Amino acid sequence: MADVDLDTLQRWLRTFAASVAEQKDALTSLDAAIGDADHGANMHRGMSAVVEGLSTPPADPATLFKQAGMTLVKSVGGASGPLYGTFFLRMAPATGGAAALDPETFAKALRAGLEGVVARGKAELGDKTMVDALTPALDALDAALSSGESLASALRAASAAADEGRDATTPMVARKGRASYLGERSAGHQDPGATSTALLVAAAATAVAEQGDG
Amino acid sequence: MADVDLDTLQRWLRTFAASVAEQKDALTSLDAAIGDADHGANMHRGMSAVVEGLSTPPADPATLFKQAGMTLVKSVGGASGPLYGTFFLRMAPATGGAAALDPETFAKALRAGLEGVVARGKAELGDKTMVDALTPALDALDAALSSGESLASALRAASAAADEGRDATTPMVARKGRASYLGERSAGHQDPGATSTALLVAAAATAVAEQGDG
Amino acid sequence: MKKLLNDPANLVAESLRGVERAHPELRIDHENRILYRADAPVSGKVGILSGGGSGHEPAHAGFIGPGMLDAVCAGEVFTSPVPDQMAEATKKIDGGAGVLHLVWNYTGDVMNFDMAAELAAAETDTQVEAVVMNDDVAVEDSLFTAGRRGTGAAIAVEKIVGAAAEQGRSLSELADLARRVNDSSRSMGMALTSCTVPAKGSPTFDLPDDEIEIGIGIHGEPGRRRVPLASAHDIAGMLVDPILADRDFTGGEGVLVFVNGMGATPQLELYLMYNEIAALLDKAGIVPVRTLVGPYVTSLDMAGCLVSITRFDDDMLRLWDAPVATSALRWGM
Amino acid sequence: MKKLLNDPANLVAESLRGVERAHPELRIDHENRILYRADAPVSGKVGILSGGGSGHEPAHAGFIGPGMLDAVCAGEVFTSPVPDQMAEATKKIDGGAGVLHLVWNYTGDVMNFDMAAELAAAETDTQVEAVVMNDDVAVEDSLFTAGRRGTGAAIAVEKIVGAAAEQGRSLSELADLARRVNDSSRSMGMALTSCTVPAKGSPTFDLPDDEIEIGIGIHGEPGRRRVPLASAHDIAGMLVDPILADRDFTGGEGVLVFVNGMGATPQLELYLMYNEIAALLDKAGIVPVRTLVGPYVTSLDMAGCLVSITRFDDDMLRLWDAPVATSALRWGM
Ligand SMILES: Nc1ncnc2c1ncn2[C@@H]1O[C@H](COP(=O)(O)OP(=O)(O)O)[C@@H](O)[C@H]1O
Ligand SMILES: Nc1ncnc2c1ncn2[C@@H]1O[C@H](COP(=O)(O)OP(=O)(O)O)[C@@H](O)[C@H]1O
Ligand SMILES: [Mg+2]
Ligand SMILES: [Mg+2]
Ligand SMILES: [Mg+2]
Ligand SMILES: [Mg+2]
Repeated sequence: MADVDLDTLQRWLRTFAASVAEQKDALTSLDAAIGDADHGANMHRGMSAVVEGLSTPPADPATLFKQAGMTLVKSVGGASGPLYGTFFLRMAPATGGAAALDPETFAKALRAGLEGVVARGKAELGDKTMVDALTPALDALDAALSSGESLASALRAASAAADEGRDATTPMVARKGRASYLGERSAGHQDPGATSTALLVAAAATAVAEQGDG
Repeated sequence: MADVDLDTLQRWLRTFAASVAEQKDALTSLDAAIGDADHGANMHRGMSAVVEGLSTPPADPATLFKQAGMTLVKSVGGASGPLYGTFFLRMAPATGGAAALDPETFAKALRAGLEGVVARGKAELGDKTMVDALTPALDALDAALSSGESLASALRAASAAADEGRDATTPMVARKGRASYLGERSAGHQDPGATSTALLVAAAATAVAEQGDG
Repeated sequence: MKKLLNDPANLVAESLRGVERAHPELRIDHENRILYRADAPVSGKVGILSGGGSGHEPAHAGFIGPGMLDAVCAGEVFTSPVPDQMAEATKKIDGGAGVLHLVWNYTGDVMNFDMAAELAAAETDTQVEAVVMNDDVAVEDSLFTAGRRGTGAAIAVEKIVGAAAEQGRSLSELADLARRVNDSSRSMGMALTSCTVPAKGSPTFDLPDDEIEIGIGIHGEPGRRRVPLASAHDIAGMLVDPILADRDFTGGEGVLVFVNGMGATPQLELYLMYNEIAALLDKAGIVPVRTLVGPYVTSLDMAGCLVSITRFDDDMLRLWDAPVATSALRWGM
Repeated sequence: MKKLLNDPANLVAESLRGVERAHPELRIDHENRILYRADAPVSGKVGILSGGGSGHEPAHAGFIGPGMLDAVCAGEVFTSPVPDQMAEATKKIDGGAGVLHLVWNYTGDVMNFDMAAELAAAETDTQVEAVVMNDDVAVEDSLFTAGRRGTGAAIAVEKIVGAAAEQGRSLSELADLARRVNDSSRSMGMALTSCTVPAKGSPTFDLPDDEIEIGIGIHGEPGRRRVPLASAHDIAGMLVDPILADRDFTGGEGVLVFVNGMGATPQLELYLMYNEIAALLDKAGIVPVRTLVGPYVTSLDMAGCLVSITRFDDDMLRLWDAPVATSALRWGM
């Protein structure tokens, strides 16, 4: 299979931005239940800015990720701004400056992003955050790739795992972020950040599938 | 027919206080529509204080009226405090210090009260105020008395006229008091002060009828 | 009704206890519901008295202190205080130079202050003058009615006259000044929602989600007309246009613009409103030189705002800038 | 949703335009949404920076001025500002003695201020220290979570540290002082109603007419538990008891009691609440020596209140009383 090219990576971000736009109110409603009712607005503001930035095409994946990360950091604020921003900022160097990413490099870059999120936010698995969607997704991705699946198919597995991870946040009692203030009352609500992260992984699966040779 | 004695006059005030207590919310609702939603609370606060004052029995009608008037002025505030207060304060001297009031003196005292209200509030007939209930009531009282009716029957006529006067305030455009701020929008609502005044006249009719020899 | 209270009947009394505990610089006569400066009467200074119904906080007690009011009388919620209170307060702040009653123009307030002046005249030899403040352009046909309401301009009148009183001006000079500030002021208000009077327990009026009231007063009374919900830009026009149509505000030393929150409107929105209002004034060649944005004359928990404009002459502007130390307005000391 | 605005997306930007027009004593960098003192940087003085989401007005811009903050960064409604803003603001107020970041403890604010400090360190040689304010006792298990929220204590921290900065104290002294004031403060809040975030357009949570939220934050987030509507007397207990259980407030120079309105609660009710709170403190042998009652840290149009208590030592008390000139807190100048 071909490497993931710059076009596909841009399509990933555009697809993610489109799902965020579509799910904006749903994300905000999830945040209203256990937070402060702005996660949809935050992600939408950020991803719109990222897409706007794509009008001057980046030179390579590293530049794309750095630009996206910096834009998110600059335009979102709140918890999700630094976290999503750091995610992409950390992906950039992990590409090693390649013009297109082979599946392993892509997976490694995603893993670096996750590590950035954890370094920044100190969340552990089970804290009811975006980490609970991202971690199982990248674990599934790695497992599928090492058992020889194509990237497209591995990303489909990752997306399914992200969805499961997202769903699994519902019964959790939050220990990080704004929802942690609610204590036991945070249980029974799906985490908004895990929900947007599931959209991020799904968008990757869609974009790579569309590259057409998965 | 016997003169109106001190007992009956006290019963008048007690009866009025009781109807105000009963109609408190209705009076406030009328005031909410074209005023500031306090007429029931105002009249109830004032008449409760008046009834409390009756626990030390006044010496004569003049003292009773003066005491009631002063209590209303002291305890009500707003527009209705000075107006109802002045009404009773002006009745006092018009009794000429009598121990009981013959029908003409009672009517004269009421008329003096009305004149006090007009002097204080400058309202004319048709301005959509308590004057629109009180004026026809006292006109009817005078007419009935001068055509030889008993005081009890004359007060029944007065009460009917007060009710009519009250009803007639509904289509009026207010030109005095808080309702005047509404301009044309005040039309279609019954005036709260005219409504409490109709209760005042009805209470007089009841109290005198109960004196038993009307 | 959801409110922080114990029994609506005791709301005002209990709140005054809290004011007393929070403000050692004030004295409170609880029986008469009079709040006054701890140093009252100030010898040789004209005493400045205002007051009115409760429910407008920080008006009126928030304006007691050096450079503003000497005392206020507190009535029940939205109900004018009574003459005995006012007469007693007049005595308390009479430093020998007389007492000025600054009366918000409402039928009840005017009648009660009238009776208070009669009482004071009968009982003492204190000189009393009263000035009625009536700045609200929402009231049309004011000659044939109870007249225009006293709303936002009272803050300018009370601040400016209070500062002049500290300078030792005479009672008649202060009364003239009060009338001049009042004549130089116009106001207009609007409501997004009704307030809820605690004793009633439900909103004074029902307002659908897509309508607003234009030309309201400060007692939760409905306004002059009901219009569809509009943008801040359009609402600014509905408030500023009638004000400018009623008086010339150009020239002089510029104007004071007061954007008053009715109680439940966030300051974020009030500043946005001020941005719209200032743009309209710019266009009309009117120069705001002082601004006051915030909830100063509220209607309990009503959402909405009231705009008040005062044209300064140099005397008024100097007095506005003079030191004042009250809980709601403070500068220079 | 009924609000005074044009387009929710422009609410913050347009409101800042209004702040700029209303407050000539402030400067505003609209691109970066930084508000700062016109005389910034004050040479030789440590710059004090705070900020956070919008919707808490007068916090944060209402506290900029001599004796308090040098600058604030404004975020979107209830959303922490971003590192670039903070780094830029840090530059603007660096008078050579370093800059203190006073950070309200929320995950977003903390992470963004962290990144800002990293940026500032990379770009300039400005010394930056950050102190996180976390006074809210509603948050239990704070060791295993995002920790306690920063709520009312920030006003005490910002006022006291701001005064100390004017005296020329060093960055590390100020950081220690900030931590001391924060450690001496505890807060607890409750809501009668939810607020409505403009971008969402409907209330953040549904609260039946007969229930209230105890242990809320300042972002319209629901509280720790929901209980039946109670009297002011009982609510005062629900707020004061956990505060007193968490820290000793006796002794020292007495306490500051801050009764904060959440936005839509009339001051009449806040003073009544203060009366109840003061009675509880009396009983516990705690002596309020300073009081602040009013809407200073709001949650848009939420009804409710937040109680914040700070135990003074003599340094803190003197600094609280020192002159301050901001639009929301002003005395002595
Ligand atoms: N420490 C953290 N680590 C990882 N994710 C976090 C952390 N804190 C919060 N989040 C994520 O951020 C989401 C909330 O984002 P958002 O609503 O945009 O920010 P805010 O809480 O500042 O309003 C949460 O649902 C959660 O998934
Ligand atoms: N100038 C006046 N003359 C006679 N009656 C008046 C006048 N102004 C008001 N009223 C009466 O007072 C009533 C309102 O009383 P109330 O609600 O107790 O006082 P307020 O208007 O001060 O709240 C009106 O319904 C009207 O009948
Ligand atoms: Mg959020
Ligand atoms: Mg009324
Ligand atoms: Mg009234
Ligand atoms: Mg947020």
